[in-house]
Amino acid sequence: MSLLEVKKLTKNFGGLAAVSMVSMELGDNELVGLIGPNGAGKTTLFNLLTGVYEPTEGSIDLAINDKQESLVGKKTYTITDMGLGRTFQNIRLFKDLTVLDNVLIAMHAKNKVGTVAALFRTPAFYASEQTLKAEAIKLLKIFNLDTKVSELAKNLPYGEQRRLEIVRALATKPKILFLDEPAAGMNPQETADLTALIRQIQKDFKITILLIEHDMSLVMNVCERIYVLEYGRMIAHGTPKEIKNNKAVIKAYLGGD
Amino acid sequence: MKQFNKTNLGWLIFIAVAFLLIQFGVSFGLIDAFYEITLMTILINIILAAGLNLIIGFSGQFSLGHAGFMAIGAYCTGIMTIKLPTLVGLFAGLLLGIIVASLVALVVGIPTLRLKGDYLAIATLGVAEIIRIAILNMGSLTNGAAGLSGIPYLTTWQLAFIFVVVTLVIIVNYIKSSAGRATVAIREDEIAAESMGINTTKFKTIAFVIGAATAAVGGGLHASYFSVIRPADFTFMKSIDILIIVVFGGLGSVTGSVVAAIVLGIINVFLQPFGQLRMILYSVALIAIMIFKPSGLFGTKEFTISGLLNRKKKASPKQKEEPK
Amino acid sequence: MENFIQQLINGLSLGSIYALIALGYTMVYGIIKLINFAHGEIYMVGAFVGYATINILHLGLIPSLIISMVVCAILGAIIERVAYKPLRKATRVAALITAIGVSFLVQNSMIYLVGPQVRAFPQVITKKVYNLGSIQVNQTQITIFATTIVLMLALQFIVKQTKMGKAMRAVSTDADAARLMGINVDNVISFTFILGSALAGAAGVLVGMYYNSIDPMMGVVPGLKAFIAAVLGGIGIIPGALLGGFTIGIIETLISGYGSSLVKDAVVYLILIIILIVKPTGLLGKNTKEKV
Amino acid sequence: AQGSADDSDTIKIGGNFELTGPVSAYGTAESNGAKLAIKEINEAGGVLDKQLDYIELDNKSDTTESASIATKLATQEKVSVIVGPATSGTTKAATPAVTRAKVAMITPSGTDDGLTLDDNGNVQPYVFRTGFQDSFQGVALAEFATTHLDSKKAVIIGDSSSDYAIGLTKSFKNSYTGEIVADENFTADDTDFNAILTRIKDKDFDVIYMPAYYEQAGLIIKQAREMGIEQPILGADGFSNQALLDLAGEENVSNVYYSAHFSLNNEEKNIQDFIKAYTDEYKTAPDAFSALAYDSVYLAKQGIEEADSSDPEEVVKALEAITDFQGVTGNFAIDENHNPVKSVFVIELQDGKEVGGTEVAPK
Amino acid sequence: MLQVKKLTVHYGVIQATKEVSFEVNEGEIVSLIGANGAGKSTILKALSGLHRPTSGEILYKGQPIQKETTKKIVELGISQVPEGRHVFGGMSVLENLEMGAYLRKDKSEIQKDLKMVFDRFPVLGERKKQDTATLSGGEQQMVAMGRALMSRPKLLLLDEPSMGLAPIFIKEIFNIIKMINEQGTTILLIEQNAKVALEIAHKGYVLETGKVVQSGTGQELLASDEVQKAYLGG
Ligand SMILES: Nc1ncnc2c1ncn2[C@@H]1O[C@H](COP(=O)(O)OP(=O)(O)OP(=O)(O)O)[C@@H](O)[C@H]1O
Ligand SMILES: Nc1ncnc2c1ncn2[C@@H]1O[C@H](COP(=O)(O)OP(=O)(O)OP(=O)(O)O)[C@@H](O)[C@H]1O
Ligand SMILES: [Mg+2]
Ligand SMILES: [Mg+2]
Repeated sequence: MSLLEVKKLTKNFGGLAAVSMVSMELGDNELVGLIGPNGAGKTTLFNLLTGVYEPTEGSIDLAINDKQESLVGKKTYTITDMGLGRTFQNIRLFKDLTVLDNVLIAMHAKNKVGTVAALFRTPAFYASEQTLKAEAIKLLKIFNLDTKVSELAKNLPYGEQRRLEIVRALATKPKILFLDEPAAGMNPQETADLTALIRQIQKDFKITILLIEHDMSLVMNVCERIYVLEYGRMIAHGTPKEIKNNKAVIKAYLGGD
Repeated sequence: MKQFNKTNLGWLIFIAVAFLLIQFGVSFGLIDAFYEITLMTILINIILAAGLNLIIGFSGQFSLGHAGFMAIGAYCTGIMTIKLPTLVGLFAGLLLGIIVASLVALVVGIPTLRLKGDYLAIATLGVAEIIRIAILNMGSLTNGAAGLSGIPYLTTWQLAFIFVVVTLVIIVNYIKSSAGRATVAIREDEIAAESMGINTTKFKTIAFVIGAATAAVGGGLHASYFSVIRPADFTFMKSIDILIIVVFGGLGSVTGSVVAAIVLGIINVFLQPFGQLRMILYSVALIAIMIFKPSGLFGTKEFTISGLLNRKKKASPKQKEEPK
Repeated sequence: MENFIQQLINGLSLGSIYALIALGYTMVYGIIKLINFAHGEIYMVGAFVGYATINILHLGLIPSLIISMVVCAILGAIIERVAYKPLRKATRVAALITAIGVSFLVQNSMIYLVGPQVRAFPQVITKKVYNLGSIQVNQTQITIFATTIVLMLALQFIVKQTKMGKAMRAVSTDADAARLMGINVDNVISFTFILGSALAGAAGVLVGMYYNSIDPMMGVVPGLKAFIAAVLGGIGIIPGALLGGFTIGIIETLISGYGSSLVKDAVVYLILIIILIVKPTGLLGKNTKEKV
Repeated sequence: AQGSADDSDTIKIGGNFELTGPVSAYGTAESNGAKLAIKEINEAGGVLDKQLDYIELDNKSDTTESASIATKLATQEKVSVIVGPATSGTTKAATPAVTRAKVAMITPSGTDDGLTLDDNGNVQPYVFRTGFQDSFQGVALAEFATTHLDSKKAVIIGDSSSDYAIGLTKSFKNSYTGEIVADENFTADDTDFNAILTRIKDKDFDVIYMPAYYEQAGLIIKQAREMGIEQPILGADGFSNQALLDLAGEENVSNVYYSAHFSLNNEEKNIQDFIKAYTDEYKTAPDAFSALAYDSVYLAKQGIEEADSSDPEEVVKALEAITDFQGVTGNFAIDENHNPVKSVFVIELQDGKEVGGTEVAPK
Repeated sequence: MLQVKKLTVHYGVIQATKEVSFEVNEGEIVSLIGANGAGKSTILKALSGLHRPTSGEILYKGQPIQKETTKKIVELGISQVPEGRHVFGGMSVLENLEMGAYLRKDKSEIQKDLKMVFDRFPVLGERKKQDTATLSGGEQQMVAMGRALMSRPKLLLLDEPSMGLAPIFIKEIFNIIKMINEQGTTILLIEQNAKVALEIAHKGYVLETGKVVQSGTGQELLASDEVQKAYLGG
């Protein structure tokens, strides 16, 4: 049984079918790419999977403890809680909060110490705060952000903001991580660093990653499988090699050389 | 761990010193009957503003309905203490006010807190007006437009001071908890917060309910100290008055609200002798303050004891102006 | 039945007053996202200017209306430059508090200058009453209703079709990008205030004449009701102001007419809240979720 | 109590009025009346050979502020007596303050019965008034409606947001012998009364009882007459202001009756002198509010003179004992409940002119 | 055509650029490259008058413009496609393009240019009436480009025009840039995609922490070791 199973997913905006009859599967510990021309519906698909939009039609099922649970109609926060984390195409950090707070917030849902303990400042509260902080800093360290814990998120350079978004998503302890154009606005060198990083976290955290990206150096390098969308439809699916040579994909997306 | 205890101790000393200073002032006649009224107004305003700041400044929900919850607290306390003019009656009244205000906040909060920005502002304003009109029409229980008078004088400034401290401790501890961080995340970006697994409706509602409960406490103390309450005391303008304190102190700064309540209380004393000019001077001051300090006295920063203790530690990064 | 129609007419005429004030409110909001609390006060000043021109300068209605609009436009422009412009980059709540400050200032300056008492507005046109059976409509009601509709259409045209209108909308979404198009953002915002304030001035004179009563506090309640009307219709949407104004006017009247006038305002608010819960962005607001 | 020291060369009088805020129109009129009285008294040589020092503060029409400034006047300024505030709510709010400080407060227009009597029927020792109390005025008007207007069916149109109007409605309802066919309400914020007028228009009634202030009453009279409602309209002292005629339009003000403290047409010298002095000073005719405040200051003066002291507590005792005050709003004694003993004078208006008056003595 | 002399820009206390000097000649494509936060966008903001420099001079056709209003600068023929697109959400695609021609009065020419834009970006033609706020990222980028072209600029400032675009479209965009340039528009280009940017550029400048550290022709820079290492991932 696959981890996430999407069947005939459709989303209409007025007359426009931004996503139509899309089916896909994600297994455990996979690194999968999602590409397609601008406006193909990639971000919309993410939004459907994470409950930001309600699908017009179709099903999304997540395997939890050997049972299939439907995600359709569930609230975003529930879906996050069930193990789906994400980043945003247009960075959506908590801009006026510190780097550390950004990460701590993401840990909230999994925090065990209750509000009552916090109101009375019990020792358990202090202890849990310490562990949370330690955990957050550990995560930040992986992304070389541990020196910036008390900076405001908005004061970070663009590339670091992108990385912080990934840290924040990881802090929700996802089973599946959706990354929407993580390398946008980075130069080739930075992209190369990011590529390595993505590969590493996928291994270290044993998670599944679904990645939208227009930078082929990244996609073709790290993805085991790739899905291709065009005009809301899935037009191809395969290994990077297959995709590179797929006529339809070349015509619609890669451009012929 | 050590640092935390040091800060807590620091605050404890700070509070004790403040209390003793006031006590000293009262005992030696420096704070006479008139200044005591000013002091009470300030203390009550601190409670009201801190609660509203939790709603507006921390959870980012624009409520214009604080006066409604204050009215609930005032009438519950007023009615209760008229029937039972003892401290027990006072506490029962305050408790009743907290319960009723929280219930009302819960019932109206869940559907309306989905609304955004000014739509929410109007809805909360409507709620407060409905509360007020309901009170106006409750016949002999609330005595209509004339309101309740002769409410027994059971509050002392010491009692109010204790309530201020308790309210502030609860609010600050809540904000500093994991739930508080979730609340702030909602203010910053609701969609992102939701994607972090935060049940936004829940935390908005909690903030709204806590805010309403503190408003009820403020209202109850008001009733019991000033002994006269009328529906006309709890109009939209009252909500605005509290909002001004919150914004003046800084949205998202509890200590800012405290300082703002004190400063505005003092400004009011100075303006009193100016007759019709006082409101003109007040509004000019208000405009000038906002122009020169649009993020309020404290911005989102807090005055902290640990900040005092570790003066040498580098100042927090300079805040840039928020985009509109 | 006739009674009902009469009440509807009463409601429409009350509603058109709310709508008339709400138009300027919603337009300013639509462009700079500021709840211009001083709008009600500008309306009040408009009424007083009309009073002065008619009573002291002995001018007719039309010249008074024009003078009042001009004075209010200037006042609006000054307020914008002095009080709001420095706060363009500040939070919206800070701007709101400033607007409240301006509202207090104008109101209390007026109390200081002319006293808080009500005055009777001079009746410059004789009030014709039309009787259709037992249903009555008077001329001022028709004038106000017609003016409201015409102004709504004119505003909608300005904002949607003219170059200035497009510049206004561009400024409202992204001021820096608008600058890059060669738009003088300050002028556009001033224009918005001038237009909105002139509308408020006109409303002041018309309403002063209709009710025959003006005082320095007269802007508070209609200002608030107009704001509510604007929100109900979908704030920032010009036809929404009209719809919201009419809706509130009619609901208020029907409740006074058939229910209990004691709970009139409470019921209005209740209906308002219910409408908002069903339609969170107002009657005409687009119910779109933010694209992420 | 802290009286002003006898060796100071002025006597301080406090003023606690609504100079800003929702009811500033009444507070300002009263402030004017009070200031005129102070000026006259000082020009005439003062009281007990001392000049009066009038200290006036604004209560913003707000209860908290009223309590605050009453305390300030009584304890910091150490005034001998306070005049004001204008409304019952602000007066009630100031009551604990003056009680604690043991200083008399004379409210010109606070009408609520409960101002001078607490809930248990005990007199509030430091509160006095020069105006009517609601029960008294409402009863008199109910009687006038029956005996002089021959009414059997009345409609009430009252201001549900003011305690003044509510008090008047209550006492009218309690003593009116005819039938009350409709009880309509509005709030002080309203300007459009067509809805309720349309509603009563076709009802069968022969008088409209309208407890309201002149601002709204003027508009209601206008809108009612324009709608063709011609029944007599009966109001209380809140009508007593020139603006009533202006707002309604003189042609509409016929068959209107209201209870008044004084009439601009009254030939008596002291009244004409007052009207002239007031008009000279403020370029507008006095209304009931300014007249009552004017009398309140003179009442305070008489209290100080009869006490032969500016000590606040002595003044209180003297005020309680006043039996023969002669003011522009009538000659009266202060009764054991601190209310003036005077009769209601109902003025009739036709075409905007006073055409007569009827004295209704309380039963 | 454009001379920037010792340009220093601050955001409050933060210094974003330090005495940056460079030159753009008529008819050239000039690329500015540099890591995140190097100050590239800041320079463009200063050129357009959106952010006032602390010191230094900007000469356009010999005239100092560093104190001019944005309106004046646009009138002089300098147009910018800002970073992050900044389209007018809430207005239709067509209205966005019309805003680009805000200062122009020649109605018939505007119509011609509209057609030209729709030819270059056919998607925009299909979506004329759609609210730009709901367009995909790439579609919005096209609107931003089209909008800038509508002012018929003499000097076009492009801030990362390829960000978020599909590979096929990146090629397209660079073709369009070349074409615009060949038709006589001078271009100052900021790009992360340093390789492509330098390939089409006549001249390039490398920016590091607010300072120009290297300059030369496009080819020279492409061949330079430092540039290879730092920006081309090789
Ligand atoms: N809320 C919405 N309302 C209307 N149309 C929308 C909405 N969201 C997306 N669309 C449309 O759906 C289509 C798909 O958009 P989406 O953002 O998913 O594209 P994308 O594949 O992520 O493109 P890009 O790579 O450019 O980001 C676009 O044509 C867009 O205009
Ligand atoms: N509004 C601002 N307030 C404060 N600092 C800013 C602001 N905008 C930019 N900066 C700072 O100025 C420096 C230069 O920023 P700029 O945006 O010009 O860089 P850039 O070269 O365009 O980077 P990128 O490739 O990420 O777009 C950075 O350190 C940035 O953090
Ligand atoms: Mg996308
Ligand atoms: Mg940049």
